[in-house]
Parts: sequence; C-alpha cells; structure tokens
Amino acid sequence: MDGLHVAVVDIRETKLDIAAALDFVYDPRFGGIASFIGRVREHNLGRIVTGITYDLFEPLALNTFRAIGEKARDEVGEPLKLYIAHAKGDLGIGDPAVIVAAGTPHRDEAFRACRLAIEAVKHEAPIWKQEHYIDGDSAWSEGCSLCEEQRESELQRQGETGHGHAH
Amino acid sequence: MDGLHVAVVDIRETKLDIAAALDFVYDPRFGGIASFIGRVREHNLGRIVTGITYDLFEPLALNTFRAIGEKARDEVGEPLKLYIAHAKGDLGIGDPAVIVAAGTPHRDEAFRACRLAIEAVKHEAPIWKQEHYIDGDSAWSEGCSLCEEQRESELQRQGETGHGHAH
Amino acid sequence: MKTRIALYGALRDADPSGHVDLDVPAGCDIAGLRQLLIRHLRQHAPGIGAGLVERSAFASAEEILHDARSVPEGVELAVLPPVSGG
Amino acid sequence: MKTRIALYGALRDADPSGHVDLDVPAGCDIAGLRQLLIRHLRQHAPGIGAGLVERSAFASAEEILHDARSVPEGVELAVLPPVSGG
Repeated sequence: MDGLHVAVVDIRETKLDIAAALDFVYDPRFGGIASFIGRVREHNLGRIVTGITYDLFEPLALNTFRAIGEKARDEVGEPLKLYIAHAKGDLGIGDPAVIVAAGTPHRDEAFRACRLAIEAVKHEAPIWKQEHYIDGDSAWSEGCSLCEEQRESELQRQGETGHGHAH
Repeated sequence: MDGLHVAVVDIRETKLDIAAALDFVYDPRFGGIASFIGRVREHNLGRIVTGITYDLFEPLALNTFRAIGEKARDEVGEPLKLYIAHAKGDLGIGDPAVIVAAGTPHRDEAFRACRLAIEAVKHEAPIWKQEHYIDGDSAWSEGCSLCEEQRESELQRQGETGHGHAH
Repeated sequence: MKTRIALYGALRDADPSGHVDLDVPAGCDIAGLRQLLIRHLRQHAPGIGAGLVERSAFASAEEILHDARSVPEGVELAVLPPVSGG
Repeated sequence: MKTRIALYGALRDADPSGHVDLDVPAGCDIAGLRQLLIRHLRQHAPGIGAGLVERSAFASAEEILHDARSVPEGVELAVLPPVSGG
C-alpha cells in the first residue's frame, strides 16, 4: 500500500529514528499524528534488566507489518500514512525497540491506527525478546503463540480469568 | 507535579519541538512513550486553509495544562511523565500547533494519558483558532463552551443527536 | 467599581484595545456581569451577537468563574468564547 | 524429502547451526511436521520441552502455515515460538 513504510533495523548499522518516522507520515492533509515508541526498560517482573536482544524472522516480520498496514487502513479508512520499524540485535536500557507513527486528517483515526499497529506488532509479528539480567542470567520472554489452535485456547483462558496480556 | 512540563510557545521566538518532548518524558523505568502532534491542515470543512492564528489566555492555559497533568496522573497512576505544549501566533500549513507526549512503564497507560491530555487541551484550555482562507477571508472556529451551563446543554444535545465534537 | 475584562478569540473584534472596562455594582455575580457585558457590546460593538457572550465563560488568570460566583474586586478578568485549541 | 527448518527465539538453543533438517514423508501436513520436530528435539535437544513446540507456529517466509496445511516441497520453513516483540 502507498503511504506505508515498514522496516527491520539492524542496530549494529543504525538506530531507530523517530524524526524519520514523523517525516514519513507528514502530509498537508493531516491534522493528527499519533506515535508510539517502545523502549527497553531497566526492570521487568521485578528483575533488573541490563539489555535486550531481539531476534526476528525478517521476511515474515516485514510481511506481517505490511498486513498490519492494510488492516489499519481497513479500520480507519483513507487517507492514512503509517510507519512501522522494529529493532534487531542487542539493545541497551532506553534504546528504542519499536516505533509506530500514524498520520490522518483527524486525531481519532491517528490514535486508533497507531494503537492497532503496535498491538499487532506485539502479538502477531515473528519477533522474540531475550532479556539479560544484572546477575548474568538471560531468558527469552514468555510470548504470544502464533499457532491458531493455541491462540484460541489462550484467548479463552484470558476471557475466563479476566487477565489480558501483560506484554 | 514532578514529571510535568507545560508550555505556551510563541512561534515568533521558537517552534514546537517533538524531540524536546520525547527527551523530557524519557525515563529508564519507561517502556511506553505515546505522543501526539496536531498540525495545521490545508483543508477544513471544505475550504482551503492558508494558515491559522492561535490566540491564548496564557496564564489560565498553563494552569489548565497543569490541571490536565494532575488528572492524567489520577487516571493512569504513577510513574508518569507528561509534556504539553501549544503554539501561539501565526502558523502555516504543516506547522505543529500542539504536542503532547506521555511516558509510562507500559504502553496502555501512555496511550491513555496522551489521549486524555490532548482531548482536555482541545476542550478545556482557553485557546482560540482563527483560520485564514485562500480567498482572503478569516474566521474564528466554532468551539467548545467553557461555560458550565452551556457545556451541559451541549453535551445533552450531542447525546440526543449522536454527534460528537468534530473539532 | 470598574472591572477590566480582557477579550479573546472572536470577542477581540469587540474592541481593538483588547479589553472593555465595565462599571460593576457591589455584590454583582458573574451572571450579572454577563448581562452588563451583553448590554455594553450591544451599544459599542453591535456586530457581536449576544449568543456568543451567552456561550462564553468568565475567568481570572487562575480559574473559570461560574455564574454564581461574585465578581472579585480589583482583579482583571477575561471573557472566553468557546475554545478551539489543538 | 529433506525439509530445513530455521530456528528462532528460545528454539535457537536446540541447535547452534540455527536450523534442523528433517526427513518428511510425502503428503505430510504441518501437524505431522510438528510431531517429527518434537521427536527430533527429544533426541537431539532434550533441554527443549515438547510444550514449546506445541505452542510454536510453522511458517514460510510469506505466511504462517496452520496445522492442516501440507508441508510445501523444496521450501525452507521456520518454527516460531510464542512471540514477544515491541
């Protein structure tokens, strides 16, 4: 789709760039630009984090981002510009891991497109986070299954217990 | 409140700066940063706009921004950093008129604080927009009454007709 | 007492000075001040509709003053037409 | 046929090469491939629980392949543990 930019950014080569994201979604027709930056936090589940390694299955991640763009356009309608970029590799505390920016004529559509996109990136894109802790230990995060049968039973369990995804 | 930055920016002196907003809400505890930029659009209600003049009652606007910060903190809890800045003066197409950025540990709180703040800035702060059109005409926008009695009857009318605020 | 009321937004058209000065009787409340302003504008700025002032709020630099509040003494006020920021 | 399956996330620990090669009978579906992978890992990477593979999806570079799909011939696949991006 036009007006969509998707990227996987190897952070050995370059950083995620919010200014580039905002430039991409700029349009004289647009009054509302909503954006989200996900950064590496120094704590998770009570443990002190020193860094995160992101692993991605790149071609499918990019395909997934494109599909998310189509879904956002179906959801909020035209015109829309959307930017989705995710980091790959070893990140330190405070480094941006993901950037989503959405530009639309009015703000409600921009917020909805931005939120829809970041939720889908987190729950649908083939990306894995390995946390490194201050004690030298590392662990791959508990994640969200992409397997249809598993997703259904996970969603059902969430409905029963009233818990959503914390991640 | 700590972690709150509010500003009215006279654009004869300087521009609104999204990078400054994102720097302000940075915190190693925060994984989610949501932001909104409102820009001048080239069209409104079918007319071609060439620019906008923003008039503000500054001391009360800043007080209102501070109250919005408290409300956001009550709504999403601690920790939260919030940045609210609105432009004053003559803006061209594409110029940023308002910037809101919210940083929190997780993304849902960041989105909610950002959205709450921009809605309140639009509906509660003493700010007026004069649109300039390509035919040389100008008009102050229809707005949202700050007068208690009027607000109640306006909200009631919206409920009856099912129309929300377009602005 | 004399009370100065600063004008904003569409109400700036009412007076190029950016304010109006009204004679306000002691004990007047904001609802009364509103009527005084409507009367003043009818005479000095007939282009401004009474409806706009009806939909406007009065405020000090600190807060909105609703209709039942007394007009504070010696304080410059502002009249705020419906707002349209963002 | 031989099918190469690339490993990601926690499943990378199953083989330092980043992939496993499985002998897949003709007509095998993804559900069958999953059982073959579980059996392979039980033997070669006993540290990987079968539960993780149960919760993983299989995919080509273009799309997720659900359980009823046939294993495509001559295509490298990937096994995707539960995701945690963002």
